[in-house]
Amino acid sequence: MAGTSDWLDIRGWMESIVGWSMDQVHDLLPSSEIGLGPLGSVNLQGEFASIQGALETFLFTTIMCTIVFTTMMLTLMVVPYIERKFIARLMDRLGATTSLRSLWVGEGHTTAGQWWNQLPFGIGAPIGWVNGMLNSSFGNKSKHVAVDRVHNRGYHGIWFLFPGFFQALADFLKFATKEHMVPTKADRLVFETAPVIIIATTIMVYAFIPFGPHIWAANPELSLVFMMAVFGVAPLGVFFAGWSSNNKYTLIGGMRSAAQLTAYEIPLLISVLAIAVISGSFNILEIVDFQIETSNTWNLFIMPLGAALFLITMIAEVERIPFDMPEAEAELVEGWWTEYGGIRWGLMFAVEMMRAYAACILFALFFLGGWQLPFEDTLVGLPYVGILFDLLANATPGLVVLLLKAYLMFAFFVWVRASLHRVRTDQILEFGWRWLLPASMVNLAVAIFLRLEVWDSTAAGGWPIWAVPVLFGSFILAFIVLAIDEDEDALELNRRMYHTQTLEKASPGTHRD
Amino acid sequence: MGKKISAAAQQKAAEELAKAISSIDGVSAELDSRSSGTQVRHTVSATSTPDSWRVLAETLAADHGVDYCSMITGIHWPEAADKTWEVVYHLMRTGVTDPAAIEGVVQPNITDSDALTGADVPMEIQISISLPDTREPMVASVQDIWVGADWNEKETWDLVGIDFEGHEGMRRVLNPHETPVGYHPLQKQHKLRYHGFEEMYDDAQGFMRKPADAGKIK
Amino acid sequence: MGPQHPMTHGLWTLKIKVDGETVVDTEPDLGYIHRGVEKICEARDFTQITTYCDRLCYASANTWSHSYIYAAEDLLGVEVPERAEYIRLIAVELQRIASHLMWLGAYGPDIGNLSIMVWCLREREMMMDLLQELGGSRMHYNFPRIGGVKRDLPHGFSQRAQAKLKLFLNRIQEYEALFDESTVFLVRSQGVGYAKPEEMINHGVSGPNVRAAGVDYDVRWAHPYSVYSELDWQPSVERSSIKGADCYDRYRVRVEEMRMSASMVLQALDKIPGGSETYHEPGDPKIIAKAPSRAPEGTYGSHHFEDSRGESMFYLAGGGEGRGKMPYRVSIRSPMFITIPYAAKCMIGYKVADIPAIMGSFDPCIGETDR
Amino acid sequence: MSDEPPNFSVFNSRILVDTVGDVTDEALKASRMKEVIGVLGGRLFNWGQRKSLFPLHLGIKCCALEMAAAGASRFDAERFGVFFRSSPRQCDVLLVNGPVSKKFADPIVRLWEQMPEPKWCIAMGECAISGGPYFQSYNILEGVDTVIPVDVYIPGCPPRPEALIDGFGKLREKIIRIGGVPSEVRPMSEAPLIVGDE
Repeated sequence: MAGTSDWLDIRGWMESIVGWSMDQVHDLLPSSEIGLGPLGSVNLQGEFASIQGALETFLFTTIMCTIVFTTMMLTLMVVPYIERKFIARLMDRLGATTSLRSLWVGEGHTTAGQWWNQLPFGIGAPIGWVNGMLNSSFGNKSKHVAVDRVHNRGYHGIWFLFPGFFQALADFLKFATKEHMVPTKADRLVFETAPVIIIATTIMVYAFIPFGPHIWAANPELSLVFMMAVFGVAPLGVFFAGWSSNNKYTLIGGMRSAAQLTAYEIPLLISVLAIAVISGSFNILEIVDFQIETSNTWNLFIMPLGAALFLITMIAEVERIPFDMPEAEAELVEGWWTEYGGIRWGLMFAVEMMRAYAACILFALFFLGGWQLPFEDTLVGLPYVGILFDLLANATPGLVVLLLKAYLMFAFFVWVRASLHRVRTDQILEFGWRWLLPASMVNLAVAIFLRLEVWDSTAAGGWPIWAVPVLFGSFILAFIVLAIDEDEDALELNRRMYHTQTLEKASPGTHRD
Repeated sequence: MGKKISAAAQQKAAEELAKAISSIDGVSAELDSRSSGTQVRHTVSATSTPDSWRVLAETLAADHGVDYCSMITGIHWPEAADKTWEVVYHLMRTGVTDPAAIEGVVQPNITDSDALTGADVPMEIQISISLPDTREPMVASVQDIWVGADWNEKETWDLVGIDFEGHEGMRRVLNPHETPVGYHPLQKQHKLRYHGFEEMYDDAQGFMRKPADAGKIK
Repeated sequence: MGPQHPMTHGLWTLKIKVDGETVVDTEPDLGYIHRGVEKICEARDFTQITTYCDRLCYASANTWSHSYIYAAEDLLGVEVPERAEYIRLIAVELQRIASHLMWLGAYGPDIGNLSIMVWCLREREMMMDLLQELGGSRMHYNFPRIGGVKRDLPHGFSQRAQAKLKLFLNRIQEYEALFDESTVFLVRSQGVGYAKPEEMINHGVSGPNVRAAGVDYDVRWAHPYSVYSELDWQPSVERSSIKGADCYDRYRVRVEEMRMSASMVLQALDKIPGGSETYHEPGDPKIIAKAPSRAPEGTYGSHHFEDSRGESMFYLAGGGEGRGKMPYRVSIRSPMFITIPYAAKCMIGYKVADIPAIMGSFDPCIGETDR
Repeated sequence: MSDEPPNFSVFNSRILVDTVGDVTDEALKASRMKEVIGVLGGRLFNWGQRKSLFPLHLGIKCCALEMAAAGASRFDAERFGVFFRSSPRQCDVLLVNGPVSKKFADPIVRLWEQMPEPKWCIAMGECAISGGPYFQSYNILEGVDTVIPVDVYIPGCPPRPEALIDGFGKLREKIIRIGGVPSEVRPMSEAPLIVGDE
């Protein structure tokens, strides 16, 4: 498979390491026949050679799964950080400022004690030295009580770079120590199983998501289909959780979640199908390669409508405002997970983040050209400075570029959450069935037309020169028309005391009218 | 200058209303000029007998456009000479009507406060009814005339213990539902906790104080 | 729902009968923080009661204490100096702005927007600072006195007030940009929770909730009690939809009332007799008149007051314990106590998701409801 | 643990957990890793417990507004890891901000019992501490500590948001001292803290 590539060739490295070690084992084994008397004789080397391939594949796959999972978990730490800090900024607040330093410096007057001296063999001494050094340089020991308090905000030391980054870690540790209680009237078996379903399926999604040209666990021919199928299982667990908690709020939340997710699964799948059509493959890696190498154009510019549909349906799938009916805090206390506490709720909270994160990465992969620097070819083609961009493009691993795009997408999610309200259930469903489904159909038809008629598959081909300006420009035009489609006079009159508003309101709620 | 109902018009309307309702037997009403801050406001204060109260209420609602029941107060006068129970109604004439709509667009009612005369002037009426000395004081309910009186009557029964005959769905609204029957805290025989000074000040910090319901909860 | 529930803005229970997602029947159940203020006030003398009236409604303390003070002045027959009236008007209108801001901030989460809450509380802090300069405390000011006010306008108050109110008037447009111009909010709030004015008046609902339905009935002009007639103002009226006022109208009318109150405060600062810069010591006859401390038996005092949630009222009967030092009976008319049952009726027929939208748009405040 | 109903979950099947636990125990005792893990892990978990305190979103009376103000722009309680949750199952701190009436005594005890251990209770304001101005009332308990064990008292009517944040700071100091022990077995030596009582 002639895919894109960068220098961070983890799969290649792992493959060579595993192969080399296996060969060493093979050579260590005695190559001569070993007589076992009446049982005949055995050639260990030969026997090993027969299973070596399978063994290599097994070890290699295990290692890659571990690596991908670790990458996902480590990079996930950034997501709640973005969520909390960015929304706090939008709300004119500061957000969490917890720092790791408060781990060995106490609170207020109460210090955490010389706990490092309790470690055996004096292995904690370095921590003591670091602590003394920090206290002497950025010390929080002051005459004034208030200054002590202020210093303990974790706003100093080297951690001023990202205060609040470790808030998620603190939350998780806290939840890990909480008591696990199951409501007496709850269906215990289902109550305990539902989180397993949700968490397991969500983590399984990441098996098919490449973090870079060489960082992926599994790459079947139809990885897109597999991933979407696994992505759609979680609502089942949500419904189980809502039903088994034996609580009215959770039940309503589970129902809403089931209805909403089934309503939005279909447009999502159709828009994904359009992606597959236009890039001519069901394989995520090939879709990315199509954007980077074959067509030199990101899918975003070819089918912006598809991108918008995918974004909306994904926001609905991961149940964030404005589509967070299942956990609407106003009427249903916490939605379908009201009765969950402790580590299970902590894990499910992390899973919510994981789903949103997966949605961001998928958008980056499908529409933003995966791990390609924006306008890479154009910049490289520039005279004189092009060489610098070329160096930059070669030096940056695809992982970094992809994650940057994904984090930007998540910041967009947070922005939406901070500026929109919650939509009512019937309105959500109506929107999904009445608008998104036809739109996705249209999008699919457009994609087929483009692929069949416009796209020429010759080697020198690609999209004709007019494709991008026409398609993208028309979308932008339509968006502007929709955006300013409000009667400005009414808005102006709104400012006045007796403002006129026609009986046909700007956007009438459809029921009881 | 600013919007304001003129005192003269209000006085005139109040006199008319007082004269009108005084004709009902058992009812005596007169103009009552009260001060509020720097202003003077003219109200109608009437006294009625329990029997004629229902008639008076219907007359007010039907003929005089009194459409708003503001408050119902029940008072317990154990040591007063003339009365033991008293119910004070505060009614209002707001003159609020549904705004008209011209071809589907609602035109808000912007009343010209200077042009208001006669039965259009906003007016407040205070009607006090003193009840005979009984264990279960009872007065006719006006729940069906002014729905706003509904929860007022519930509260009056809950706190003071004056019952309203014809009231539907009477229940405890402020006190807990399991409050013993016949306990109405605003009757004068119920004293506050630590109402006596010495009891209050012996133990100011209340270290050895036990909550009155120590055994009941937890 | 409730008693502990994010929808309730306080502590009360709403029993709901639901058919699928549609509300079939509702029944409110109050009294979770019933404190017996009316009983306690019978054992306090007239000046001590003001603190309890402050604590009646935590969102708008000043309006309630003023409401009581006017009733007590009616009972004791006190003539208030005009400067004190202006200062009271300033305090009350600032408190009205703060209360409406608190309502808007609490209404945001009801329909799923958290940032508006933080923004409104940010603006509310400015009003709190201004009131803090007057009353000294952050929330319960105990500001008015029988016959006047506790303290005169401090030095530089008018400049600070004008600056902050001008900033606030600009910030209101941010809220409108976030609410009026967001289709999602219009979809959520328009066509939900219709209420007809005559029906509301018959149910005892008053104040902004009625004015949202295109009626300009307002106690401030219908039963004039302060120097409002000296100012150039109009009650904020909403041109509602033909079916009555819906949540959107109730939101609009409160925003307009905030604007109107701000302009009233600015005018009052200009027109206040003696100028807004002169400072009188506490107890000066220009800001507080002498008041008798006893009310003989048989006398009574009552006053209607335009609270930020509707028409509040106090009824005091004189001649209590201590031969008139204390009122014999204090009766409080709480607007929300009458409004909450009506709001609960309004919900019938709508979806479960509309319950917070409708109930929040009526601006419930449980402290005054339960007394 | 033993009196719990049998647990069918795949999460913790008891026998497996016990055997594995015993084996690892012996191994850890042999090396002194156990102390290391104990010290480090205890420190870590203590840090996590005190750094993320989720109070219950329960607004009773005046102090509820100060609670909201403490979460808002000027006094930003979220800096210190204080996020308000609506479900008692997910909360650590019960913030009682108002008078507890007889009608609300049972619900608040139920809320307290729905919260998983380790949990803490903060009495905010005079009404929650002693009944405050309503101590004479016929319907108000004299303080929430008549029904719930209180860890931190925040006096004031209402206390300013700074005082509330300071109360959370005091609670963190307490958690450092006694760790996240369940509320039933808190050491009696630990008298409840009072904000402003330096």
